[in-house]
Amino acid sequence: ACGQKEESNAGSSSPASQSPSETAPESASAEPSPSADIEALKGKRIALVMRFNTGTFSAQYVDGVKKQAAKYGGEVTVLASENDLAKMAANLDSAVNQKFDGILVDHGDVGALTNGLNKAKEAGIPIVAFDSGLNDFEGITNLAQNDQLLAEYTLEKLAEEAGGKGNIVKVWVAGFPPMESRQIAYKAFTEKYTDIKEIAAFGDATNPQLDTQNRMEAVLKQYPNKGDITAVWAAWDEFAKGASNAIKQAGRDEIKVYGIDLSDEDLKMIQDPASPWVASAAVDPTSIGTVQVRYLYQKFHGDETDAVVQLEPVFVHRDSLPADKVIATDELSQYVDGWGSSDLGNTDYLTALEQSTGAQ
Amino acid sequence: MTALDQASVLHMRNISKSFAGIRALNNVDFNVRGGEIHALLGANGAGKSTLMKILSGAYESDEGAIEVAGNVCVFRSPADSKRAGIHCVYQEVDTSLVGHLSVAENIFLDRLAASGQKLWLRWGEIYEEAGRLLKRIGLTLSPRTLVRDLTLSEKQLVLIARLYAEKAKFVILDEPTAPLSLEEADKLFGIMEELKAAGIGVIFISHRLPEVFRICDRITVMRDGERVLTENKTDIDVSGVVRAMLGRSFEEEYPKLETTRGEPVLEVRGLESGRRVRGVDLDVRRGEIVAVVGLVGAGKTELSRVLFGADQADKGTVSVAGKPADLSSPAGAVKSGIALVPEERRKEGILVRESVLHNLSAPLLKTVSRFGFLSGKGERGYADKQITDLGIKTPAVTQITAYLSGGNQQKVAIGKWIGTEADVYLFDEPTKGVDVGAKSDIFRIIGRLAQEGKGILYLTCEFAEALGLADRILVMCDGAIVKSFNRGEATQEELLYYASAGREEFA
Amino acid sequence: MKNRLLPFTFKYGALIFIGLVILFFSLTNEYFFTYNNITDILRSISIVTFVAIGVTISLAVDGFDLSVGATVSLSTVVTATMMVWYEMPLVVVLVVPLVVGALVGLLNALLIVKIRIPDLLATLAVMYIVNGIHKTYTKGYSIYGNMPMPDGSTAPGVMDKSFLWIGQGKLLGVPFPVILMLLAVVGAHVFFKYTRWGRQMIITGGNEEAARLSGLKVKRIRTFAYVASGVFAAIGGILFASRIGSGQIDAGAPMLMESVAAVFVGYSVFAAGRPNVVGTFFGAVLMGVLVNGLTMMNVQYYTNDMIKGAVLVLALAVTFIHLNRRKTG
Amino acid sequence: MKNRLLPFTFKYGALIFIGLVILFFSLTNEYFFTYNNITDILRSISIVTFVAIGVTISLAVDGFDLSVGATVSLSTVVTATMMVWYEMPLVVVLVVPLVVGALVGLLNALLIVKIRIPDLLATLAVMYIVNGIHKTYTKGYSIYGNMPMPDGSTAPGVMDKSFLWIGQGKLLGVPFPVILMLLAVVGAHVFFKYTRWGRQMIITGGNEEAARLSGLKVKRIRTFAYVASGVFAAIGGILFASRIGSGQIDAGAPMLMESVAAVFVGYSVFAAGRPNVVGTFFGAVLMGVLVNGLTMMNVQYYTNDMIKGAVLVLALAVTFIHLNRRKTG
Ligand SMILES: Nc1ncnc2c1ncn2[C@@H]1O[C@H](COP(=O)(O)OP(=O)(O)OP(=O)(O)O)[C@@H](O)[C@H]1O
Ligand SMILES: Nc1ncnc2c1ncn2[C@@H]1O[C@H](COP(=O)(O)OP(=O)(O)OP(=O)(O)O)[C@@H](O)[C@H]1O
Ligand SMILES: [Mg+2]
Ligand SMILES: [Mg+2]
Repeated sequence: ACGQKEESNAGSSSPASQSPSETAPESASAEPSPSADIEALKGKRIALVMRFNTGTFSAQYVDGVKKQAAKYGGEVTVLASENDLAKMAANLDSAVNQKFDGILVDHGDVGALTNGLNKAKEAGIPIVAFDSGLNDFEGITNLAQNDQLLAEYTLEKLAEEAGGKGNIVKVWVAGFPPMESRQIAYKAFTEKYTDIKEIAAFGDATNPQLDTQNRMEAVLKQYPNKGDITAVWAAWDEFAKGASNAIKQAGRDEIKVYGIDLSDEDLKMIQDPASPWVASAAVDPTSIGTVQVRYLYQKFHGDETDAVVQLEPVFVHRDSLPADKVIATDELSQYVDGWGSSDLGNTDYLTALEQSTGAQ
Repeated sequence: MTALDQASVLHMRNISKSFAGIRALNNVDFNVRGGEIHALLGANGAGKSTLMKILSGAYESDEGAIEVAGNVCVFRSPADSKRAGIHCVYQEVDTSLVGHLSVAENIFLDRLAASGQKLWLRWGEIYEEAGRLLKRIGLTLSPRTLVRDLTLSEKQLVLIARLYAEKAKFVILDEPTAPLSLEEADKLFGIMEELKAAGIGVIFISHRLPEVFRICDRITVMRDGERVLTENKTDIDVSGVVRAMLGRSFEEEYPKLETTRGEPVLEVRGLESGRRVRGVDLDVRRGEIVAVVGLVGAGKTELSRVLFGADQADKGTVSVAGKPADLSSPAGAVKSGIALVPEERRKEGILVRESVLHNLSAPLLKTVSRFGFLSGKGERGYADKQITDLGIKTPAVTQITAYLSGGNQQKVAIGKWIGTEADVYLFDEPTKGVDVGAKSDIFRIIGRLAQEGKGILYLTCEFAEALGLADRILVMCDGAIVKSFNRGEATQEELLYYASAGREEFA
Repeated sequence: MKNRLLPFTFKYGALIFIGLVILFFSLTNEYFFTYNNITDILRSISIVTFVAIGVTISLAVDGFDLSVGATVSLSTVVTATMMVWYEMPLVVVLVVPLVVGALVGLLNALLIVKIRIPDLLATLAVMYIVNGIHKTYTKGYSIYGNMPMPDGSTAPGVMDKSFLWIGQGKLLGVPFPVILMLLAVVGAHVFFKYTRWGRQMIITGGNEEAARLSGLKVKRIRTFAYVASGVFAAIGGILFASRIGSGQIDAGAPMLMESVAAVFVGYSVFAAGRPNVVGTFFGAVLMGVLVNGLTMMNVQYYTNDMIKGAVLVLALAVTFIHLNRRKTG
Repeated sequence: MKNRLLPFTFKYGALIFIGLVILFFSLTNEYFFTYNNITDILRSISIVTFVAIGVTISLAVDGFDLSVGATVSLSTVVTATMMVWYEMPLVVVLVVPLVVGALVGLLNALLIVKIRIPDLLATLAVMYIVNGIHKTYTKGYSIYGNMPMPDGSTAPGVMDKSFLWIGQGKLLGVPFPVILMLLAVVGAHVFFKYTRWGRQMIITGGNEEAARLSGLKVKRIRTFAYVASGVFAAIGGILFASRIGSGQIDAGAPMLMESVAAVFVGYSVFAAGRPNVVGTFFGAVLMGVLVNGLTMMNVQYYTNDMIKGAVLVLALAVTFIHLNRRKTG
């Protein structure tokens, strides 16, 4: 199956350019019995080791993983860690002990997982990670959402809509790798736009939404005049929700909110014309799950996969959304390019596998 | 006093102490010699316990000094006092016991607490030695028993066993005999004599004057925080002591009020509960005071608890005023018209952390409230009345009950039931720790209740009280009623004979 | 003079302290002591105050309800699903979570009063159970209007306008949740201070055995206390949902510690040294004032906790140094 | 027969229960009862067990230390910064967090023993303070090798290999943290059972007044207990850092509830009804087994909490129904 490998490698970086008809015969010729090849991919037991597991974003991501695995006839076990890296390490160990066929890692950490990942490698279990910073780890495919880019998209839009000047409020908290990456972009942004001033900054991850709402209210009282605050930049959708609620309830419709991440719930708020939240940048959580499963199946198939796969973020602004109806993230692809429809990581034999499983 | 005596004298000079501005001790001067038994007497709240707590280092005095063998000592903590050889058995036994630890560990509590001992413990030796000490004071208990499973008198004896485990020069016994039966008290007196013979000075506090005169060498009387006299026993008599205590002459008496006896108000048939209540039948008529006497462990307390629904009966029927009583819980018993003044007041009778007011009104919140709202006036009025009637010594009705003297706490435990509209009153050793004056007050109140047509069941191991007070006396032995006497029929000796199941030594 | 001053500072020390904190923020920021900001603070503490009243009640009977946070989470998602999934009328939307809260209280009471598991242990276990239930019920999703359902369809309902008014509306210029909160505080205070049942709770909390032997139905009283605690937590959950307009998973988790902190600061108020409703309210006010004031001062967010803790210590120390002195003095 | 069986099931009920849970998982999943999985479970509970021993000690003197979770967080970031920011030798890396833990314990003791703030109140306040300190110290960032510093430079150090071995290495095929944990459990058990100091703690916890009247220096003992609690939490923090190879902000936050749960289940073991170290260990084992076993059974992750809670209730009920029956019976 060496020819196969090359093909799927190419496929992973530019899936759209590839037509199924080109690869199908090739894989057929390389493999004497394609159906046997596909059969071998069925009935896989997959462990999904997660660091965070609450909120709509996580729920949608898990959904994406499970649905895609189900399409391939696989079964997913979720090992949730409640944001406790030690528990996550234990969960990874447990996954190895249980001899899963493959392991998916979500928001891991090099230090915490190195040992477990080595054990998994020894046991010959393929691993695909998402947003875990495991780039130096050989043999693992890393999906990464470009957090700096996510931040840049929203900050640039903020600057543009504010006319390059104004007073902004930042809602952000350190301590989480994605947050810290977003802060790098924010720092660059403040250096670039010297006329944009940060007048308040806060953030609390333990009760993100309500706490943000309460604190935003305090800031609004502190700057009571229209024009005192131009915009709010929220580095996390939970923060954006809280800030938007506070602003909306205070009737300060001149303040705009820019957030990061996008769940169905967030999308609904962005579409609401009365909501100050106008834009967000995100990678579709469902498609992250989908793509991650595809890469794992490539590994099952024995393909040589890329060490790093970048998931390009999508910028969603209210202006690009329909005003006449409320849509969910699975319809978003009709309005925003690059959302949800990602064919990244797909191959012919996976399509065939999907069809063969669906037929059963 | 010879020089030798001087060397073994403990002297408290000019001791004063106030609590939140209220003076509990005023310029008290008190001394004890080695090798004597010195009684410290006084009405409830006179300041006896406070004085002793200062001596044992539990409290610090505001003024005054303590000298041991001529040296001035400063006791900032119980450890200091212990180091000077002073050991104390406190009035509130539960304050010096650890419930979930074994008897052995409680006996050796001071030793475990002492510094400079070996780090490692040998449990085998500890249990063995504890067993020996228990035998010596005549307690048949396994040293491994948990203290929380003991009765009050057993707890008191464990504390006395603790004295043996220590090397004391002076020993304070704050009302040790209150929870003890006569038999157990006798054993204690034997121990006190032994201590005395060993040259140890014993300070003995008690409200039972006969025993005081039996065992003591000298007597000090306190009144309202001051020392009023110190005499050799031989130089004073009971009435002199009582006069000094109360500030007036007083004859200990059993005020017998005339009552008319009505129909039976409490009927108990075939009551059984565990090993402690075995086939009890009894009747109490309206206006009648029935005493149940028995030695310690006879099952009196158990009987009263079963009759109050605090423990469950295995068998038998109980009716009040002709109707079957609901004894599934104390709440049911109260509703059926039964009230109980329990024996172990600090744990069961009062709420130590609440005010006197809240304690007194606890069982009759319904009476002092309207549509669920409490009437502050009604509640206070009731409390004030009980405080006057029973002579409860408290600076204010809002005082926290924990800060009352032992005897006054007991009065609160009684007072709270007086106002309820119960038909039957159960009193379990209500006069323990109560001074002679207040004792008469309690008897008078009991008599008045009888006059009002209530039925009284009075459980006691003080035969004299039963003889003085009761219309009828039932003798209890090993959980069963073995004999019944009408008023005037029985003598102390007869009661003792039946209470001890006719055993030779008491006959 | 000194003798009269001391008890005064002692009794009102904690209140004076809260006053000083408010004064400080008022002086450093002109917008702090404005009507709008003060009502905002009160509104921001309204949820915690309800939960904290429940905790106060359980502490009054000498219990401790660790499950209140989980109950808030459960009732907030139940409230939201009533509207979003089932399109129920407002009264059902409000009654169902209250019933659910009462049921959680009953479960606690069953374990504590019947099976006699110590309160901390029992309510901790119930906390886990209720947390699990609310996540299982929503399959880990937050609840909001017209949300996509796991089966692909769209939820039929939205968050009701009149419901949202409960958490966001105003009556005579005062935020409605603030009115509710003040009513609850006054009501609970009157209950404890002036009614027979309140007194019975306090007595039960003082010494259960002595209360039982005073003829009180201590089991019923304790059961009632846990049910009340559950219901107050459920009210907190309802307010939560109506304040943020959705049913968030795990929304109540931080409420436990916050409400406990409020209750504990309340121990200091009037030098009570024990749980009391008015104290709890002022405790919640102190915490709310701190969050608001510190945000206005724009101190680094990560130092907030430290300041909060230090202020807590000071507030407590004011009382307990004295309480201590009085006891031994 | 029946009479002899009852006390037996009573005393060993909780242990039998744990055994049944293990049996159940072993039967349903072939991978559960393997050497690797069992040692993994033990390793996964080692951190919580250390923290829980600290909680047990504070409970033994009738205190309650709510600050342990925060102390874990603080010591884990201190440990990491010692290596990453300051490149200290291993011994300093280990000693500094222990000292920090002891200082937190001293602060608790100061408030509780000197100022006499009730323990729950004092340690809650300290929890906030310590949480604030550890975030302020790291400016809210997690600590990892060669991390970018807020000033733009790069941190000089990495997490030391020999340090990481503490949390991740094996000795004779047994994970090193498991060995440490077992030593600590046995040591603490022996301390409480066979040494004078241990008994003094238990006496103090059983009845502080009695302890004081017996001449015990209760203040010193309580101080010692809180310091020990802080130090054990700090050990938990060190293990945490070495297990995950970085210093995470707020890493200890979930430890409080988890360790408290372990301690409480421990009340049931041997029907002690009180805090005891061996029970705490088995409590931690039960929790670890449940988490591991439930994930293996592939129950929905959001139902885990529910099952955990239900099992907790069962484990507790086994003991307390009996304990209760014995008392009234
Ligand atoms: N801790 C305290 N706080 C306030 N008042 C106290 C305290 N301890 C004792 N008192 C008061 O001091 C006075 C003396 O009490 P004490 O206990 O010494 O009396 P007593 O002579 O031992 O009485 P009894 O025979 O009833 O035991 C009482 O009025 C009591 O209310
Ligand atoms: N909770 C308990 N556990 C074990 N034994 C008990 C318990 N309560 C009582 N007993 C036993 O019952 C006996 C005491 O019974 P009870 O208290 O009813 O007798 P009493 O006649 O009232 O004695 P006292 O004069 O001491 O009050 C004691 O000998 C004790 O051994
Ligand atoms: Mg006294
Ligand atoms: Mg008795």
